[in-house]
Amino acid sequence: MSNPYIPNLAVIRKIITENEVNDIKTFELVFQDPEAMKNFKYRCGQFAEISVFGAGECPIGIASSPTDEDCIQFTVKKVGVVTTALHNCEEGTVVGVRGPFGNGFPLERMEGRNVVIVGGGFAFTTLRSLIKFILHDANRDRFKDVMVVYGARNPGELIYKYDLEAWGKRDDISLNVTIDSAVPSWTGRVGFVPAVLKEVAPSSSNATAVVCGPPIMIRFTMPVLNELGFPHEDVFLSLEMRMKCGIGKCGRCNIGEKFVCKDGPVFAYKELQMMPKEY
Amino acid sequence: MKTAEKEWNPKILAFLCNWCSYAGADLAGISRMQYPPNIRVVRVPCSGRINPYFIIKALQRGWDGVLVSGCHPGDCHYISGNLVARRRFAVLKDLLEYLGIEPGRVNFSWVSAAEGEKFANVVKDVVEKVQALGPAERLVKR
Amino acid sequence: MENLESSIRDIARKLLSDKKVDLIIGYEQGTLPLRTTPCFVDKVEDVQKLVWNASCDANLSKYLVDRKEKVGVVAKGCDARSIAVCIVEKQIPRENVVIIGVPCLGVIDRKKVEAKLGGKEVLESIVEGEQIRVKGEGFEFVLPKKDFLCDSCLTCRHRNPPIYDVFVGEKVPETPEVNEFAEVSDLESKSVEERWAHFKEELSKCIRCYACRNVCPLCYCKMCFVDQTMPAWFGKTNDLSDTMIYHIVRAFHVAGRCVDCGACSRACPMDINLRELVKKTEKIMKERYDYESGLSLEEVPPLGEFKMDDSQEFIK
Amino acid sequence: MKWKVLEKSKIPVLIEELTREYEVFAPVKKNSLVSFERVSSGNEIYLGFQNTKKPPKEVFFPQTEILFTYRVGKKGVEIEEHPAPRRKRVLLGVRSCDARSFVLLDKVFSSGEYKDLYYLEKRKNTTIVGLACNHPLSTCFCTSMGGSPFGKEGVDLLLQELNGKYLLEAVTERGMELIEKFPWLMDAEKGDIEKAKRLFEDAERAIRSKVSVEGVSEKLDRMFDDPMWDQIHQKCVGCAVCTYLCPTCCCFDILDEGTNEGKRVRIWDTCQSPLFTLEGSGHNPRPSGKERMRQRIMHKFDYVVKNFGEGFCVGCGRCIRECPVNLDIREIVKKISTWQV
Repeated sequence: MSNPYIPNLAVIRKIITENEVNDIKTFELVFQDPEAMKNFKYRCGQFAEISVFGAGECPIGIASSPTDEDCIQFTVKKVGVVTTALHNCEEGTVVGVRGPFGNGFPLERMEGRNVVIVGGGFAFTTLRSLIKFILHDANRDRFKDVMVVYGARNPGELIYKYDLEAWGKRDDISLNVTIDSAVPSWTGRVGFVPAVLKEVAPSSSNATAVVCGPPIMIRFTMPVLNELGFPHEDVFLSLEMRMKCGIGKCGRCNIGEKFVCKDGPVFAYKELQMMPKEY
Repeated sequence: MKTAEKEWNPKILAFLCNWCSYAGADLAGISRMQYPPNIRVVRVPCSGRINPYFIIKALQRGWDGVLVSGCHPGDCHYISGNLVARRRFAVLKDLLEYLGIEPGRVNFSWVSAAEGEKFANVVKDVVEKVQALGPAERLVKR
Repeated sequence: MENLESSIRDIARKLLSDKKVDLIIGYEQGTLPLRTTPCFVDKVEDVQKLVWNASCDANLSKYLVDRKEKVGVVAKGCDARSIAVCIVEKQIPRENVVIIGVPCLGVIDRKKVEAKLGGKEVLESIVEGEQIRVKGEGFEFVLPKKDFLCDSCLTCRHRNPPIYDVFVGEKVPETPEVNEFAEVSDLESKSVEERWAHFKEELSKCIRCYACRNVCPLCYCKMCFVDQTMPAWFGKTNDLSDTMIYHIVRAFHVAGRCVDCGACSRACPMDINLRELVKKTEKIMKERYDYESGLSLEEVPPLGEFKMDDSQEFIK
Repeated sequence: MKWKVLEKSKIPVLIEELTREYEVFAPVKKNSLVSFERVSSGNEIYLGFQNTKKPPKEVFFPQTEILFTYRVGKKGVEIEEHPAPRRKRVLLGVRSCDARSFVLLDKVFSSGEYKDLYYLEKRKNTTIVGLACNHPLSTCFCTSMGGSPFGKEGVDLLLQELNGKYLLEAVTERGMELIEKFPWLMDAEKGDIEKAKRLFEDAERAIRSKVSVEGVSEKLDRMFDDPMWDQIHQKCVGCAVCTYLCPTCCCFDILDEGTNEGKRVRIWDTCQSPLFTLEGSGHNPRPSGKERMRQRIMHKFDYVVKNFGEGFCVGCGRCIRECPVNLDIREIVKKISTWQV
């Protein structure tokens, strides 16, 4: 039986700065042991515990799609002790990865249906993993129409610009990128995510919605999805809680009797409504 | 702080206030005054800037001695930095000794920019005291 | 004691009905012998719950910081002094608190009673004047109250609250001649090695539960230095060095502010005598700056000011 | 024969022989505190206590435990696991409520896909010798929580004190194994067994503190937003006494100590501290004492019932005796069980 607290060692192969303020970076990790890399089977929406030895560990959503085999990507915002230590690492530094943890997005339920993806701010990481997975040649035809509504405070805060550009050129995805308030250099949409979602009004028949973003965005997005007729069991949210062990033992990430690290982080909106409002 | 295998050599952390004691240390250097090389200097704007955590953290990290030196009362570039610090150091020193940290581990002095020689003597005196006390154990975190 | 209790209730009833305060914080009967527990009364009819006896040991001023409403608080001499310190430090707006000052002849230290009974459990206790009658399985003793008071009370020189809005009952005689720092001087007379061995042994029992910090009315920092992570000054495990440093720095932080109410020693589940450390800081303040905290609302905390002739014999 | 008798004077001999083959942990008295320590000789141990301040959970789940050590060098990182020692151990003098707490803790550390090897390894290697309670405290309410002063749950070998000697009852084969290592132990007569039975009944009657948990879990489900929570948390100062001294509290934090060369340690943590759920963004789902007190009660009496099938309070009374402000969990459970919509 393997010890769940021992991380796999991985090398930072590439670091991509995602926003001008330089407090969001994407780290491309390659496991030192190829065997461990192969066994690290993950689904979109799962997370892993990243260790920077000497600083500690913290849970980060997996940003790469399971379809890219050669590396695993994590997008990290510089906030606390471990993320700051991670941002100070250069390429070639050895870090630890433990996981994959959490349940991930319910791909089986979404198969053969339309997919509406609503994201905000830097919480777009796991949604990007989902989009890349869906748009991958092997998977695209398993899903019907795909619509993405992604917003950020200003153009500088938009992450994965290179992906947004590529997806913009495709015809099998309706990409709607918006920023909260107008900025001269920006020619695209302007407006909050909930407003844009109401405007593009995706049809709720035979559709699944996946939402991930700051609490304020979620609070205003839910009524819009209601209006559009999305049943609560077809709307999925990825929650953010403080986590430490990632395996349901340390007792800190519970909402009611459910642990976000083990029973989540993705919950159906119907399930979430029955849980105590403590997240 | 791995102590040298052969003959143990005390390591002393010196917080010197930039306007007086640091300048005094410079003067000692320019005037070619000899004093033991055991101190490692941390230059601080004023003795008032020295937070007791610095001193306690130094003891925890295994420094054998700490020297805190600032301007004489009345000479402080910031008027009252050293005066406020004086009370703080008084409480800290009494508390540490009361807890059982050997007197001589933490030392305080006023050295003005003109007192190069006094600085050299203060350092000599501190090194001797710490030499006598031996390597630091109390409060050191292994 | 009884008439004190009934007058506390009358005062509380009046304050609540006249809407002078929205809440009264006092003591009510505890669920264990020799214990009372803090109680929050906001309705006039609940005033009956308030009690006053020699087990009212909690320092209720802890509950006043960050409170928006107007509060009446039952305060012994030490409690009132810690309220004064919090008012001077701008943590409690003076107009928000009505201090119901109660003269105090000392509170019972239940740990001393337990030690005396050698583990036999007290099932029932009644304080009769200067005696405590304790009953348990197959025993009943009468103990002289003065031998089982908290250490802080044995050296207390401010039995009457120096600051109050309403005073309950008559003033009790003070005992200014008591040698306040006997224990500290006794420890000071020992050698450095003996003291280190003593504190090392005492503080090694600490389980870092922070009851001493959380019951102390002067520990109101939003982010305590032990909880900081950027930078993490000292470790969070119960490693001996980190634990001893936590206790010295906490003592340092209450220097010139602590009123020796004894709440930290009473709260410690591991029976560590934390008072030995903080009492030393009180002695330093007395000797070096002739300062006693919490006696007036106009005082300036000693570490917040300086004098040209401050003692500096330790500075070469 | 699973019933044996041991003279009190023979305890040191038993311990001596045990230490040859096992690592022995037993209650030791140091000034006013009795706690479980490793003992090497018989005369160190002290069995005249009602219950220890710190629960014996620390023998399996220590306050600070090294998970692994790491060395960060030029050529990369080396990790060296720090597995639990494989040696066989005996934990002696455990009260029935604490022994039962091990059974509950096992559920947390072994449930689900991931097993906590540090805890489970020590549990597997340890034989539990229980010490029955002839004189429960006034704050004990184990009988209301599905336990009993002579409870055998989680116990391999139960010691019952009869005047001058101990009756040993092997509860599991592991207990039987332990007894067979001491052929000089005499078999117990019928009279001893009868006497122990009567003592058991006296002890159970002696527990007057009764708390009904009937329907508490269901009621708690509907009480999340009840104004009651505003009242009961007011006097709580948010320290960690009730959680660190609770035999079934096992929340922990993980942190690194040492930069290039150091160790990753697991330490006790408490849901009563604001840092427990404070997020990097500054948001805290449990900002005040009210939410944190509610979490402690909901977890102990509701969430674990849903996850593991039974409440996690064993009625040992430590949190009642040691709470600095005498906040009594029995009062809270009573309020909940008598709660009407």
